[in-house]
Amino acid sequence: MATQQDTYDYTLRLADNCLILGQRLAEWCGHGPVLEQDIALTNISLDLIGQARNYYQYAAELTGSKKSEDDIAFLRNDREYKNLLLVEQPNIDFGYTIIRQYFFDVFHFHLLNELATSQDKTLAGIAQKSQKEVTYHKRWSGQWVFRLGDGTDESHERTQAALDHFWPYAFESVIPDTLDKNMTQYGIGADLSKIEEIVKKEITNHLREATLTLPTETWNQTGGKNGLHSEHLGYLLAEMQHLQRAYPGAEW
Amino acid sequence: MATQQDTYDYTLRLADNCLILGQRLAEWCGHGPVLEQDIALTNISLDLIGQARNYYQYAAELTGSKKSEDDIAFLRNDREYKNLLLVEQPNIDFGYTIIRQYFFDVFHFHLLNELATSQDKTLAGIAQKSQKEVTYHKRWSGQWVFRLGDGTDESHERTQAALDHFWPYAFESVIPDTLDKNMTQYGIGADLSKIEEIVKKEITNHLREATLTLPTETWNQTGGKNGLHSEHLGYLLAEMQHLQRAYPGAEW
Amino acid sequence: MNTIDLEKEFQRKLDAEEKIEPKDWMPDDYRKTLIRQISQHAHSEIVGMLPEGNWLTRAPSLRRKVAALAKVQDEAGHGLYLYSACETLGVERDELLEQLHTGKAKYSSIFNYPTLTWADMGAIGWLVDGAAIMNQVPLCRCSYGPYARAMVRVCKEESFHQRQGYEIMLTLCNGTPEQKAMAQDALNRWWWPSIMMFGPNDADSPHTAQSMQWKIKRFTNDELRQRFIDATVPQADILGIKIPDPDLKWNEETKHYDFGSIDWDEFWAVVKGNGPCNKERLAARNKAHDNGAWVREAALAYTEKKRKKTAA
Amino acid sequence: MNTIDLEKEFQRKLDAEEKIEPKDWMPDDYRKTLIRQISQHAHSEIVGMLPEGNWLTRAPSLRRKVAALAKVQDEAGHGLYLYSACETLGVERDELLEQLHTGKAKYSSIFNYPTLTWADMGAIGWLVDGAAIMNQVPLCRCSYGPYARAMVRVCKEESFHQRQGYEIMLTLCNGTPEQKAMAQDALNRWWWPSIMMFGPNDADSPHTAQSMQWKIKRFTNDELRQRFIDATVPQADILGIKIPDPDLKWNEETKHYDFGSIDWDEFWAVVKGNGPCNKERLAARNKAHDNGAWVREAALAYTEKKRKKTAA
Repeated sequence: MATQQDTYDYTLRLADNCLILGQRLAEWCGHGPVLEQDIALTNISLDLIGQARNYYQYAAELTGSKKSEDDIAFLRNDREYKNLLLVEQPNIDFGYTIIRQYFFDVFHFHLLNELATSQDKTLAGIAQKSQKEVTYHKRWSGQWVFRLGDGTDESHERTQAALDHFWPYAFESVIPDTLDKNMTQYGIGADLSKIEEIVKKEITNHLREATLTLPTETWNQTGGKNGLHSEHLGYLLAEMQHLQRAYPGAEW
Repeated sequence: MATQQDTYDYTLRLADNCLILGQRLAEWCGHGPVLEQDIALTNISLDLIGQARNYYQYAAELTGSKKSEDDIAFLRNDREYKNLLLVEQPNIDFGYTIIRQYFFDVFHFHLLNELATSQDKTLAGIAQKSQKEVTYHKRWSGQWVFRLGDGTDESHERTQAALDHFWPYAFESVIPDTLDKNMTQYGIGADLSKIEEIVKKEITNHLREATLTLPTETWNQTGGKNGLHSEHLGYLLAEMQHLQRAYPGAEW
Repeated sequence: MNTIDLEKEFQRKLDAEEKIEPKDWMPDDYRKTLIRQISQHAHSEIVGMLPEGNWLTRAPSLRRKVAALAKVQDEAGHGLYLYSACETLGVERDELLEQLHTGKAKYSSIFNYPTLTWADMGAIGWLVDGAAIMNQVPLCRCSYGPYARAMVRVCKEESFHQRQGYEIMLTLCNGTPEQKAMAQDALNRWWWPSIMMFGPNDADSPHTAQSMQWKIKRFTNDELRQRFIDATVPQADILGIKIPDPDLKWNEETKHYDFGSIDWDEFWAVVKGNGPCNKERLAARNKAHDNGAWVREAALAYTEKKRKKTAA
Repeated sequence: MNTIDLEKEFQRKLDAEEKIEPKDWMPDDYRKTLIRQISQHAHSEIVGMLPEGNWLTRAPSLRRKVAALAKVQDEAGHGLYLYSACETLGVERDELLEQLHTGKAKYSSIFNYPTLTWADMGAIGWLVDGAAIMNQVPLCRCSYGPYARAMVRVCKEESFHQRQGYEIMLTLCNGTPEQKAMAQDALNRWWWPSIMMFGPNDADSPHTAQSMQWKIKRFTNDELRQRFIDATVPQADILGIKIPDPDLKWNEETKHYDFGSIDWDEFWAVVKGNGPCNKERLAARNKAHDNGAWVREAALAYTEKKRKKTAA
């Protein structure tokens, strides 16, 4: 059976993905390419941070302590964040942001499908509540992959560059590690081996339809799930945590 | 007579200018346009942070407490930093960095000339020790103003843009406020009214010789000396203070 | 109808408090005044995203981060309503944006001040949105229909934002001494710019009379300013922080607060472009627009390709 | 002299431990080997600025900030000496940089790992510079004069850096439990990459024999690796942190430490380009170079203008 610690660790991964990607998207707010898409980016950020809160609240419960969602979200060090490397990568431009988002959305969508039937009722509940939002995210980013991939020469080129850049980060999500496998066995975690093929197929078909060239590289950057991050995360956290760190114990 | 608090506040301004500009220059390290200039930028950063340490150590003494240079350098909030707005502005590109540096160096050079005869022996000593370094800084940035201003069309254009951009920040340094005036009267602070003309004349002559067009704007951005900063400083501090804040009380 | 009849009909509607609608005849100057005012208002919403946007990534709790994101997003939405309202007057959004980006169009000067601490998120909600509401509630009864209806939606959300801002201030004022000092500092910095938001004194506001006659405006600048001050002073008292005006005091006779004289030199300097952040705000908007050009082009090109395919 | 005499004279110098100097005759392959090795070494210094550069703005004290800046600056200086040494062999710095930027030239794979915490600044100094010194001290006796002399200067500074790194680790290990954990974590991550720095096992290192014959290299990879491990284990013991190798133990017979087998798959993956930061490191160098183009051009143009003026 899953220990409380297992479930806590697993929940943190879910939470951190949502928070860190939400944080990256929040950087766009006020700087989007057109007002409607500025709103859309912020909307997805809001959804993800909302979902993150649900997970963190559950994680806080699981600690059995007085820890709050904010204590967990803000007061860990860099090595204790368990998000995928993909979601912490910088925005760079709208094309990079879309490719990053699309990779995450496809995974996220199928992950939640699995999680929705988790034997952990809380996680199943959060997953179910999130499905509608994430369906929308996937549709939005997927549409933009089409528009950018099959838009102008410039947009095609930029989006291809983004695709090549993020390709090694695309599938860390579906490579199970020990915790993933154990949580699957306990009937709590999503079975990544079940969704791996679906995710890869959906992504590759979609990219082809968007007239993009699939990179031939097969190597995956991994480590995020176990707190081995890129150098980008530290800066993101320094910024995100600044007030919590500078005014310890204050209520906001 | 100057109170301990006056001297402390005045010393902080000197220290913060050096630290914050040193921090900005440190961002260049490893990213300079050519190896020799990478080294030069780091060198100036090192000099300035070294000078900052002298001032902070004196400031720490003046508090009469157990505060260390690091407590003062790292553990104040954004509104408590007293550096000029100029020095906290982002690097943008090498041209902007050079214009920012040159404006500061000319002021700094003449400031130290005055401070070197301060009745406050510690400040006078620090100023004297710093003069050689700052003479070199001014020569270096001044030379680069020539090279960039009178180099290629592109470099001229970029440098003119940088000049126009930083012009409103150029002379906050020589506009005395109450503390400046009081400290001058006590025989401790530099007499800004004495150096204002020299600084302006030197800068304008130099810029003209570099074939740059002097902006006609006469309006000055001010506030830094009293802790009213631009939005850039907060991010710089969040990054700079991160470890000090995240591990309170730790020794490094 | 001839021009005289059209003018009469226009006047009749104004007198009867009927709305002027896009297809109705209206005097050229009425149209121009509305375009200027609505587009300035729209631009203010868009530029207004920047100062608060500055704290989104540094919001100190998840709850506050979500609320702040939603608020800035609402401002984008207000921008959209208002650009749409403006388009009903026959001017395209692109043209309006062009005016903003080249510095030809104005936006509210308040957004040329920097947000230096988290407390500014409170102060902006409380004071800036508070002042905005004071200005905007009467606009819900503006004679031009599309503007009036946009303002109904805007005002509903703004008053939510204002409460949210006040609540941030309240939390800070009930917090640690450092937090309360942060709140006081924010009030010190935002007070005067906020009361300048109502514009010059009536004597120096030449357009006011015409706008009131057209029932675009319903109250003068000074009337609105006084209302705002009267409403805000007791709120500051509840917070336990002090409005930075030594001349501020209750006047038993007028039943209003008297207040000190406003530094109109600062106001005009900022309007003219010499505020702490004018250049940065405009640069940020231009950068977003320029960096977005290829995205907008791609979306158009893709739609065109799809259209051709469907047509073929 | 004819070729045979030249070869004899070259060999005589090698045998007599006399230095080969730039103007001396040398075999083509000797020259090529040196160019490859010295330029790789120079590139490693330059790319090596990036991982530590990552913590300059976040150094936790002023003293550490100054020391870290000076250290990274020293690496730039080493890069300069080494590019100069390489230029004595008839190849320009620009050409070498071009090889780096296009990915044609290699640099030490260790710099393709990220610096994740402040403790990495300690671990890099202690382990990476430690390993580098082990490699480099014998190079002070390298048969090629300019390289040997550059290495004398480099080694002096490197050993200072190594002490500085160790001192960072010592401070962390004597600090709070969190700091000690940070130090242990850094050791865990940097240990294996550090001992891979000595290159493949001798059996898989085809160039070693020739390089030793030419007295470019003085020891084999495995010999140097063993020395490094023997020197480093007791240092870890003093720190009170554990080297992440369960097979590591003192061998009374050999008087050396035995150690576990190295994951050469990881080594070759990183060499081939699939390390955590390969792309970022190269991108950072390219970006710096590209963004600097207009600056270098301006400097040239200005010098040219001055020259013409002086000539006129």
